[in-house]
Amino acid sequence: MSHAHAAPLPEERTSTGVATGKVALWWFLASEVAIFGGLIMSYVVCRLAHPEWAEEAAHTVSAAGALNTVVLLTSSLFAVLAHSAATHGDMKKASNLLFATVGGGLVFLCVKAYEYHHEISEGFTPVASLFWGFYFFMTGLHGVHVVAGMTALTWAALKARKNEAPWAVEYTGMYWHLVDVIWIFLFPLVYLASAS
Amino acid sequence: MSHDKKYIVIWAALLVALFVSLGLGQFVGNAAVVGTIFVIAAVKAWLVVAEFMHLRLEARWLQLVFAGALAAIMAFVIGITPDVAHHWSVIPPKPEAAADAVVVAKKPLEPGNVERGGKVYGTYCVGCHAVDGKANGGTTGANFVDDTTRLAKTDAELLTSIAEGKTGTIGTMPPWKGALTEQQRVDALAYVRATFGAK
Amino acid sequence: MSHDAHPQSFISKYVFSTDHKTIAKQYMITGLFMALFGGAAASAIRTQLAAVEPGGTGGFLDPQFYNSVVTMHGTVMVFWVAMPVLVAGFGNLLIPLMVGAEDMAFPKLNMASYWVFLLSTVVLLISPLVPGGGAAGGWTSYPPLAADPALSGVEWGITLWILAVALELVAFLMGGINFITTAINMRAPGMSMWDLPLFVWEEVAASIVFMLSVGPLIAGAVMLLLDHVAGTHFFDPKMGGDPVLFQHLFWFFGHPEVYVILFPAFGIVAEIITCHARKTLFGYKMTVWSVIATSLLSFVVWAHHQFIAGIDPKISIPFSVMTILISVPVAVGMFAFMATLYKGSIRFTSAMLFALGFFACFLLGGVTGIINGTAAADIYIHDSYYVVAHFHYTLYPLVFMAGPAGLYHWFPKMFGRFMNETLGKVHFWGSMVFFNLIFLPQFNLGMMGHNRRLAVPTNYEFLSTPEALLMQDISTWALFGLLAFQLPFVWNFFHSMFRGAVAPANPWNATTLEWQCPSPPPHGNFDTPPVVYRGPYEYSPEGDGPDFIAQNQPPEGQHEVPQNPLVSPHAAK
Amino acid sequence: MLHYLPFQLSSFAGDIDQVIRVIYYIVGTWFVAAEVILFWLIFGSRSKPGVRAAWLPGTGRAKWAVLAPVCAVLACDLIIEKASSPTWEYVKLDIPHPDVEVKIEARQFAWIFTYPGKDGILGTEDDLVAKELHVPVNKKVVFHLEAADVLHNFYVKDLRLKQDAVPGRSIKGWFDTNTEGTYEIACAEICGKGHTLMGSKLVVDSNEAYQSFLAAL
Repeated sequence: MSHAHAAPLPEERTSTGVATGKVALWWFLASEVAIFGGLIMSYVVCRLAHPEWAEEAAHTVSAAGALNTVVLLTSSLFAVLAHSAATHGDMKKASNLLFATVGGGLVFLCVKAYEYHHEISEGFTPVASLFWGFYFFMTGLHGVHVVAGMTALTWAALKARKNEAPWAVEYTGMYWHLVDVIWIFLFPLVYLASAS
Repeated sequence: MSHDKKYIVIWAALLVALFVSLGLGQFVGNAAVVGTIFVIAAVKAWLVVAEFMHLRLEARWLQLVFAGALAAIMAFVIGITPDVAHHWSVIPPKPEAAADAVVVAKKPLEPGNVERGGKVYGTYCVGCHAVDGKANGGTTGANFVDDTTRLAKTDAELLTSIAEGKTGTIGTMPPWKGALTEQQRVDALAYVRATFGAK
Repeated sequence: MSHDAHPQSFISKYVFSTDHKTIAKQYMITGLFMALFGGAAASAIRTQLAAVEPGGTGGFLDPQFYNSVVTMHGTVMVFWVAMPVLVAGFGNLLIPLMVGAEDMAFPKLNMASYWVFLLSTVVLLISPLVPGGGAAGGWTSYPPLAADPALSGVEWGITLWILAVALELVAFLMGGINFITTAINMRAPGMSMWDLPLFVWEEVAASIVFMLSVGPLIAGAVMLLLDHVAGTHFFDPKMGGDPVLFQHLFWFFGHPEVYVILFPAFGIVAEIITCHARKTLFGYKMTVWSVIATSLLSFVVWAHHQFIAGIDPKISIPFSVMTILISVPVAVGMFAFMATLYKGSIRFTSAMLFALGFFACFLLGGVTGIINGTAAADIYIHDSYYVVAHFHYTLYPLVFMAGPAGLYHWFPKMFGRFMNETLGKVHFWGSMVFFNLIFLPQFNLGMMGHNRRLAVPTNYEFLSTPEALLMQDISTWALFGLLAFQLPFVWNFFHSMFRGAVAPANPWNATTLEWQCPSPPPHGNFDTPPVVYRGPYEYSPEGDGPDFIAQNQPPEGQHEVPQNPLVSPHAAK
Repeated sequence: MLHYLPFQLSSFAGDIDQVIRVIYYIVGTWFVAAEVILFWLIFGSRSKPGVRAAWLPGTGRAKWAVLAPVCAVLACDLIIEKASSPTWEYVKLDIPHPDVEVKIEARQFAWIFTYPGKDGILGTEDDLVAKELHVPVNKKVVFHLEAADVLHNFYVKDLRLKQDAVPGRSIKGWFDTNTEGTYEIACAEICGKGHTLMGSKLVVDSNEAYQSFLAAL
């Protein structure tokens, strides 16, 4: 009904030709954009008000941020390859690629954990200053969404292995792409705009 | 598998864009560089949303949904930037310690002067403790007259609660060390003892 | 479609039900229950304001407790009465029925949204009972007062209050996704977007506006919670934070929020006046476009709450212009509804009386808003009783006139029984008289310069004049009159559920789909999936045919059109 | 309702009252007209036996029956905006050269006024602090409004002046006075337990009384 690949839809009934699950997912992603947008824009505006944050931002580990961007981009690639494998009916390969995506998420969290440990050990805690408050809140909330994405992807991978709910491969993949897009904006804002 | 090859090409493009902006990251000084970094980030975001999430293939009104969320956030940031970003009329937070150091350096601390203390009390303390020292029956502050335990405390103890503030049963005494110099606080205490408490 | 439901235990039928009609009733009854708390808080406030004597004596509420009662009144009425009854109650009840679907797109998500809402209600009701008392910073709870326990003396009360509001926002996000997807994707075959009843358009617009505007507030609420609990410095001026940033985050959501409450009420009133005046809606497409225009404009007006809140006066000018412009699309809606009455044949049932009462009062509410939106006049009017009177003249008709109108109109559909009409009229005339008596004097108090949220206003001489005291007393006695006249409604509501006169499927001869299925509708709503042939308001069409044509009535000489392939295959089984 | 507007102490009090009056009359006529039409419609269109309602879908040119009054509403909106923006600029944007400068500090449950003292500069050692705001009559007073802890609001009804005090910001504003006397200052932003007790006095003196007040500080 909707695309050429017409994977069976979670809801049989659709008046607009778009699967109901996908309509709901796009609305959910829009509300996520609103939440993260509000938070990131508050940070941007406070950043314009406090040019002196550049020194504080210099203490973030830019290399780790760049590595995490590479990790997330790669896991996004796995997610979209999993989706295209599912559309061609190869559920086994889709399931493996989804597990690879979850692996990417794990690597991301480990790098993040190292970063947090490094920063907090140097005394930069969320209560240290306004910049660190924003830094830990933004990356922390993003981290929570990474964990949520990983659980969803794992559930979808297990279902795909049993050849059930093929639509889940696409929807969890799309949620993962949004988490990646948010990181694409977080990375320059927090890590790059710092080398003073 | 032509689709997969396309995705890998896009993935490679994303990595290239990342390293370009990393390279630019070294000279973040001027605004043009920061601008290009964010343009690169926007392009990367569009690549992921359009290609990986297939937004390009979706129905037009679904694209409007995503655009609507972005438009709402743009309206938000345009509305607050002139006010919060430029911090219209903000006073840079001056370190409190400096105020004290300046005064003490000049004049050595004199013993509490009741007459000057009366002026300080009449300006700063009367709001909560009231002219008669009863703090509206003990509702908005310590009642010096009826509650004799208050003034039974030592000078040092009372001076710290004036300077640092105190959260007691009735409510919170604000810290006065920012607004009042040490001399003024000593004078105020002398006035309070002279007028309300038994010496 | 309406297969005889597998035998359900009481629990799965009424408590953990995924049936949108049961969830609607759960939302409505929780909302009406919370209205008792809101009303109690209102009477405490009003009694205090009438009891105070010149010189600041006579007040029986401690100022801190008075502030927390004011905060609870505002929070409960906006988030726990207006939203559940208008948005979630009527939305859950009517959207699936009006679009001809058997249930919401995601029934389990819909049930989850009610249970998150109930949890938030419990958390809110606990918040005033903790040591230190409830939140006491007004329903907007601006930092630094709400962020620093040392300044407000309230520790746990504010933490629980923020958690309750955050949970409530999450509940309505879940509900909103359901409303939008059901209305867009689960429409009966043959029903284009322009055949949707106006109520469905308004509910979808309310859900979209809520969803896109609540994002920044969720971020803001968590930042406030972190400031309050963890000691971060998002809004702490001493460490470079900015309290005005929270005001922006709050009001970016705050103003669209009042349109989220306005839209469902407009939808309810539109359905009722067309049905009871037997007239088609005047300018259906124009009214739908006015809803869309209001939604768009509602995102760019929020700073009119902060003209004198310390923001840069230069940005107040564009916001003042946008605020005045938003009165235009709302005026289109109101004039279209009034034009609908022209040359109608109005039956004065309780529902119609309340809808017309809504018009009369909402006109004054809308008209008195222009002065607040004008920056120069707002310098004097801001945070005065004039503003209190203005937003009560808008919110009260939306919640307590359009709400009961909807209840009297759809009660036969929900419970299969009529509500008693004479009690309905008693309830209407009593509430109408006393509501106006409460808030008309407050316009004058506002002009006198009486500002809001003062526990003991008579500490100031200019608020202890005999006129001011008289107006406060009138307001208070009128409130007790209003509360007295709510009793017939409460009794009528619960009594008629079991002993009201039995109602047929379509008692008001209405055209929309929810009246074309038995009342109360069975689990699957429609015996055979409806197919829609025409728009929603075919009342007294030209010629001398029947007084109304239902949306799913096939045109003459044509029996039911065979199933459209788009219809769910499992229905054909 | 308008006769409840208090005494006009400052020069812009008259302008703000004028804006309120303009809005009141425009908006009042719209309200009365709408109510009359509403009740006429209700009474005129009540159900009469045997009379059938008309079919008026309001499409095509009939839409103008609604759009025409809406354009009139838009016109009135623009008139109101035209009438009010000069007052906003006069009060908020063009701060005049001060005859008297004072720092107003709001803190939890008291107002503190600081005068520049002999050197005429605020923030120096010789500043004078008072509990009540004394100003000379017919002089332009520029104030710097600050808050020490939470949000407060400097509100004097006779001046028609209401300005929030935000901690971390020093907000500049002005007012002038035309009559001597004592007027009440109130706090108009909820600021905690003592919000309702936070009154103070604005005393408008003659020049001599003002000088002697400063000397006594």
